[in-house]
Amino acid sequence: MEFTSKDLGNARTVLKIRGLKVGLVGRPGAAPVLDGIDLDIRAGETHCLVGESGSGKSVTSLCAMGLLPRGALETTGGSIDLEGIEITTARPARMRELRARRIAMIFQEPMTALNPVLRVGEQIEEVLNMHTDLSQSEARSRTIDMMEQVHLPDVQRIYSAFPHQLSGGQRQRIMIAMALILDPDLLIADEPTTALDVTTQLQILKLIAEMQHRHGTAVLFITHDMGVVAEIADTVSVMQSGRIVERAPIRDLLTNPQETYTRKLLQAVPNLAPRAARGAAAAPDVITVKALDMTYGGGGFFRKAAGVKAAQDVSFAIAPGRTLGIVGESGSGKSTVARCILRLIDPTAGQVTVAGTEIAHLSRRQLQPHRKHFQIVFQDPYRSLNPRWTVARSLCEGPVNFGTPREAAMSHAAELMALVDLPRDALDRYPHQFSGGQRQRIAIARAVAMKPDLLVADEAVSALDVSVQAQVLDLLDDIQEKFGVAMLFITHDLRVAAQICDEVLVMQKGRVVEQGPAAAVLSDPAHTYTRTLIEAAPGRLWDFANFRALDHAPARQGATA
Amino acid sequence: MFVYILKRVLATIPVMLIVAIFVFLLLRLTPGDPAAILAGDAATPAQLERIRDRLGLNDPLLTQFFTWMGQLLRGDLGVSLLSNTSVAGMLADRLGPTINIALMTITISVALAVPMGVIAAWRHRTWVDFLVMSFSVLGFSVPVFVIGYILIQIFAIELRWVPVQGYKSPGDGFGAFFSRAILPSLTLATIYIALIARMTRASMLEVLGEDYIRTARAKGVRENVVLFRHALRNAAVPILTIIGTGFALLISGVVVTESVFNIPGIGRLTVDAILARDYPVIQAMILLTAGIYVFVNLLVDVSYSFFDPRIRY
Amino acid sequence: MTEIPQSRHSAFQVLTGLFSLPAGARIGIGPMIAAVILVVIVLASVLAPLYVPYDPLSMNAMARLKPPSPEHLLGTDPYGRDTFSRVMTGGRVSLLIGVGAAVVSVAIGLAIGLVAGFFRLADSIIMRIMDSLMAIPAILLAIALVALNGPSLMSVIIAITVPEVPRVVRLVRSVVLSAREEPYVEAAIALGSSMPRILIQHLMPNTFAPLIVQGTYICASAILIEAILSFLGAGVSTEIPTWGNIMAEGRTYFQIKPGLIFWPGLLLSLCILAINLLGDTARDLLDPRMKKREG
Amino acid sequence: MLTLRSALKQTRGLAAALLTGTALLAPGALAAQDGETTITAVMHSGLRVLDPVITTAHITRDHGYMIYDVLTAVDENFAPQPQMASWEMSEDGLTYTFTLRDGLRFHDGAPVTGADAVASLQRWGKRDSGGQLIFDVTTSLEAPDDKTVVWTLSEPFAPLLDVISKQSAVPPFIMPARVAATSSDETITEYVGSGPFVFNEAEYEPGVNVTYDKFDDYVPRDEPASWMAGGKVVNVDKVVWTTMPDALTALNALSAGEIDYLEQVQIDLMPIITGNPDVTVEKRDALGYVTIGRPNHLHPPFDNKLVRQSAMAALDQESMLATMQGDPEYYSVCGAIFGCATPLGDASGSEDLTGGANIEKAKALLAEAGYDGTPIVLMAPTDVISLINQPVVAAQALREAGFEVDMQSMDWQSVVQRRAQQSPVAEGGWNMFFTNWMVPEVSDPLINVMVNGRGDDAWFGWPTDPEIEELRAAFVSAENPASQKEIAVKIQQHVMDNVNYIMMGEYIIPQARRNTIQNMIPSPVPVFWNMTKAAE
Repeated sequence: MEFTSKDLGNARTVLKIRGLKVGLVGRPGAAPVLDGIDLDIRAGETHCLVGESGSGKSVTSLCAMGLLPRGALETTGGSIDLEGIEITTARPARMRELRARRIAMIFQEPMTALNPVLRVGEQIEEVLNMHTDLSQSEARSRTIDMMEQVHLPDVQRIYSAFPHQLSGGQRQRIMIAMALILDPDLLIADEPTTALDVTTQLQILKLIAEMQHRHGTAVLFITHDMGVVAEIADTVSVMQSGRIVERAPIRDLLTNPQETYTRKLLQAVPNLAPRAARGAAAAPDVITVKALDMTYGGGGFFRKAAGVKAAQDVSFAIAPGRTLGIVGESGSGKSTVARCILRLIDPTAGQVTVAGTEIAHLSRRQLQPHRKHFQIVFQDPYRSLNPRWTVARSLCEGPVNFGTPREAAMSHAAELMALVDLPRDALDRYPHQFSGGQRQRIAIARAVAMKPDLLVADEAVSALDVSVQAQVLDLLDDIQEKFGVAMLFITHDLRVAAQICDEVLVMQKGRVVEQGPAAAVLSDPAHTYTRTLIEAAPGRLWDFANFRALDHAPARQGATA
Repeated sequence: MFVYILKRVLATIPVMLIVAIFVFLLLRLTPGDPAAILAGDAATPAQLERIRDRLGLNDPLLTQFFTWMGQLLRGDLGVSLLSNTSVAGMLADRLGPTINIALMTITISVALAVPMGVIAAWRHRTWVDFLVMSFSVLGFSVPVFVIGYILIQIFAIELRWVPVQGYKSPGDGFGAFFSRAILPSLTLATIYIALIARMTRASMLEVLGEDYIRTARAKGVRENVVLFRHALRNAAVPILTIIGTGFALLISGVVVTESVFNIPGIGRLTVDAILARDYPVIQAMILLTAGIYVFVNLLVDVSYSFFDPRIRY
Repeated sequence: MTEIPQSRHSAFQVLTGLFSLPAGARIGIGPMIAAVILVVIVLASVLAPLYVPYDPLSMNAMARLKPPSPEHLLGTDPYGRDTFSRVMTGGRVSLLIGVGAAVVSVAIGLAIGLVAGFFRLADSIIMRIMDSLMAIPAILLAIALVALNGPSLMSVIIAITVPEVPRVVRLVRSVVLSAREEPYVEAAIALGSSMPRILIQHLMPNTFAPLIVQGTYICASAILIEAILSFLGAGVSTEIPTWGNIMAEGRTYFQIKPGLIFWPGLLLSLCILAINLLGDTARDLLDPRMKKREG
Repeated sequence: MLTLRSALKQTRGLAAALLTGTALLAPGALAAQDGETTITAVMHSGLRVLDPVITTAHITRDHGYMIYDVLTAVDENFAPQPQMASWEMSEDGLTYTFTLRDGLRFHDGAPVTGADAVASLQRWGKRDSGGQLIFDVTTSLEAPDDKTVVWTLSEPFAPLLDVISKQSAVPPFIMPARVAATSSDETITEYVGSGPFVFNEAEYEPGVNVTYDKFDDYVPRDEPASWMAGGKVVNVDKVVWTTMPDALTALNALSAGEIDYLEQVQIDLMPIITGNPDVTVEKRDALGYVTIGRPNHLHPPFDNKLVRQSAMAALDQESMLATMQGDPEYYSVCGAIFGCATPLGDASGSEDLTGGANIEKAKALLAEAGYDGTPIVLMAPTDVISLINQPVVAAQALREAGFEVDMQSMDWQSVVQRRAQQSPVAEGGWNMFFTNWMVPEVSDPLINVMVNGRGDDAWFGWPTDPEIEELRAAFVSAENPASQKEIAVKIQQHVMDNVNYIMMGEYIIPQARRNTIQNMIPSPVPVFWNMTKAAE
């Protein structure tokens, strides 16, 4: 793995943060949100700020922009020096001048970060209108020029498009154009690629690097993804609970982390090396899917957009105790397959046989008794539990539906708490009293309570921090071992798939492009698309957990950002 | 877009039909006899019976209903039982004042309430916010006729800035119209302002928490541009919706205001007609107001796409 | 279809949400005062028969329109009835109308709304009828209904309820429609819960918070509409004093005996103000989004 | 309120200075300056029915006097006087010959002919109760030429001239024959008269505004105007009647000079304008109105005379009138069913009503009648100001006497509908309601519908009272005023004993005018001739 190797020895320091403290407004007693942050960013440097959610990465960046949410957070100490200008005490009007001109920012979710009711060209141009005296036509030509620099196609058309008419990658390019049009000294990128597919992510990372190279911009890059860090960082600062616990050049950090927290963080990062495949089970397959088709628009309980072929001719089978991963980018149809199997939507054609029963076309009433054979764990742990129900009630719902007496269900629920490593008294609490990872454990317990033959995990770890993600993956592994349940694991993250799947099925635009044993597919992909996916996976050449490069790099070498 | 509008217009047909049936039944089940009203105090039962016959009130309900529907389909609203004048003519006379006052009310309300709501949201949890919200809640809490009396007392009787009552159409000179229309419009606007300001504030609060507002600020955009260019347009849909549904409130307010300020509009016409059981007039009026309500809300729905390009039909 | 991690709540939104919104304890002084005012008014109204000095119906033609005096705290009305006794007693009926209209419209609206939100077929028919009811101007409908049934307490409540029901139905229906897209509802389907069970146990509780809020608004507006109906001569009989008909009877005396409008108006406005304020507070507190963020 | 007022007064000067730019908006400046005199009058009710024959509504009658003329009219002494026509009566009292005066023209320019008069009288005769009695004895009514009408009777009808000259209920207005040919059950659709004003159809808004232009070709009589008789000289160009649903608004408008004339002022509200030097509040005529309670004679308990007597004993005119009117200046206790100031008026037998409530007597009568506590349904209108108070006061008095009272509130039109129901109380019937009449409408036994005792054909309440019918027949054939009066007194005594209805007293509703309005004729009907308007 090659890291960036810029020589920053003589570069000037663009941003100097010293002893920065941020606290909650009106609650002086509460723990500070930022507790003495020191940070230096030099011209041309890419400084990565990593840490798990809630560690204070975003607050640091907002603070530098002078954009702390008013009435909620306030700077309580320290300084932020932008080449001689003190930001913490700057007046609002002064701050407005600095923004975009000297210091610019791009955000995680380009859909919500762009104003949906204004044309994107106008939104870029607005920066010029606010900060320069350019005439209408000059501003426009400069905007068009900038849009071309970020490699947007068909610039004239896109200029007058609205954000919802563009793809995620295009939107992020607009954001970048907007941020860089006045050639600022410092660009703050707050998780700019997290919301994007891996292939798009790769392009955007390349673009930022290109722009940085061209303009000599300093970049403060905030991310939780160590893979991305490995690809782009010059320097890395690791944050935990409002402090920077470790700072080092990238190679030093990855090969020789000093702090326990950093080590823990790195060890949790999955890599693309597939797990050792488990022995094939002798028992008959738990689920067989044959020629499954799903076309939206033909009605169904939950209606979606009309006439879209979301899944075509999908076939697979899973044996007890084994895991099949479906991987693909957004819109590939992987969730549709999961929902069809669960009969949350009705497949248009094909067969789904679970535990010996063909269920694809049963009526709701006929289906009901078979529901206990297959269960699902959803992506968003904040929405998958009824916020008004205690954990116990959520856990007992399924078994009680199938005739288990309430007492028996309750005692089973208590056992499940132990299984998912939560205290017993968690049963009497409500979902909002738990963290995201804990909620996901509860959701898993709820599914397991049904003693299903098949467990579908639909992006079940995607919303979790990497350390929590690792724990939940371990839990799923345990459960599979204990109960011999078959698992269908839906994910967009090849690294996660590599960690947990015995077999992998790659989907693109509703079609299966490749399927087979995980080791085979991930190490020696047959299909171009699979290869593209693998190559786009950030940090794929580094074995984070072992602080070294992978010795058997999957797929072909090359194409590093 | 065109197809959408066409569909929406077609969808109003069953709605209006249900309104028609409902109103018709309600009236025919209501005690009250237009014949008795027409004949006056000294009429004998035989005279009443003859008048009822002539007015068709003795026909079976179904016959009366289909007669009425048939007339409606031919565009004939019928003739007032009492004054013997055509209902269409009465509407033509009476619609103008109500529409003009309503338009003025909406103009005043939007012009005042939207900035109020925007500023309250911008200065969330400050005294400005508190003032705006207090006014909004207060606007809901005082009966509209009391507001009318108070405004008359202050502006017409004590200060003598405007006449106490009456109506002049804008055709008689804008000054004459304005001086008479301003108090009723303000009276009506109180509750409307409260409603819109409240919704603007809520909607703006939501929008101001959105990422693109932060983006705009990160671009160094001035606060007023952030509020009115970036935020308000995004907040527009719920505001428009409340303007549309609030129209029902406006119609209710009109009934009272027209009495207090002696404006010859459709509100008074309807109340008078209900009290006199002048069936053709009541039927036409309720259909008309329902139709206006449906139309206004159709306009509102169609205007969404003007404010929000994501909404396409 | 969100397959993208963390897309629903960006770090920024979570942050602002976490810190700027009130945790349960931060109710503020306004709603406290409102609650106290409301409790005092409700108690004073309910207990009115125990302490008012006169029968609110007892007339005395020789003591008409008297100014306030120790004998008649707020003076007398055009029938020589004691205004203080009438205003305090009138609160009972006004509040009864408010609460009655709120409870009835919420109950009916909830039932119809659940059905509409759940059964597609019934939905389109129900919603057309609701659209029609909404399109008929409420006050005109109320006048007509009161003319139909005579101006009894019951018909005033019905008259106020009928136009409110469609609003409640729409609210319930929209909550049901959006709530049934929630993953926890899908999870319940996967767990084999029957549709009626999902409807009652998972979906219906989602409607409670907005309904409580809506109920307070209906209550407030019902009290107000009753006053307007009285003004138009279609209110409750004068034998049953309400704030509305006391004001309506006193309206012509606005310039010479403002007390006849002022006192019932003050209590009515205070009451509606308090109910609205508590409704707003309830909305803030019960909003599930905020509840989630307490954790 | 006081502090608000003074604060406002202080700001007024400042505000005026600030608002010089908006001075154009001031109401005074908005008044018409085009030299036409227009009187803007707020009437007691909106004009909706334009046919003065088909309805007895006062506003329609008032409208009738504006645009139509009558053959003969009554003067302030209740004496018939020639108006369009003079008359001669044959010796035997069986033939009346009317001769139209010269110069009579309809608004469309056509001369008024005998044929028009005959057609108009015939249509009127089908609607008016007095007219029906005359036509019962009419042999022929003809117009031998353009100027003459001959009315031949089969037997003498002494009050004929009184009936056709009466100013209220339905006066026989003269219309063109083609209009009068309209069936008496249908409203006319052409509004052409020969009266002093022309109906301005273009500016007519039913229930809101009605405009009358001066009829330039009208030839008034030479005599000075007196009540409905005499010369109707029009001194203004235009009269606009408007309706104001809100009494307070109307007063404020008069105060501010936005209107010239207010037909009825609520007594309680008089303090608002009495201090205004530009406004005069006055009684238009001395007769005023009566208010009455009518029991339903068909159903228990009021089918029992003793119960009716008990109710009468329980009721007290003074407290009811005081509640209605407040100021004793504007009401008078009066037990005479034909009115206290009318030629036939006599108050004998009315002590129970005028002397205050006699609750003991009421209780005794109720006990004697064996009243079983059946609740009496008292209809209480909520939307007609002059009728709101009576049921409320009555309910309290009746309860004191031991009646169970079920006071049912409803709008006036519901009362109108329900009082026509003869069914038992439980099936939508009723026991009692109150209404008001102008005194001239009750001033003799032919005009007063409540003394009709013909059972189902009688007025609502339907008393079957052969005794009173005999008295009424005697009244028609009475030879001279003295014997008429004698019979009238008998009817009075009978009504007081039998309680056909309960006379609750007389009251007067004052009118108010800007002082620019002068030379109004005192009259029960508000008339707009003779009136002048000076510049402010």
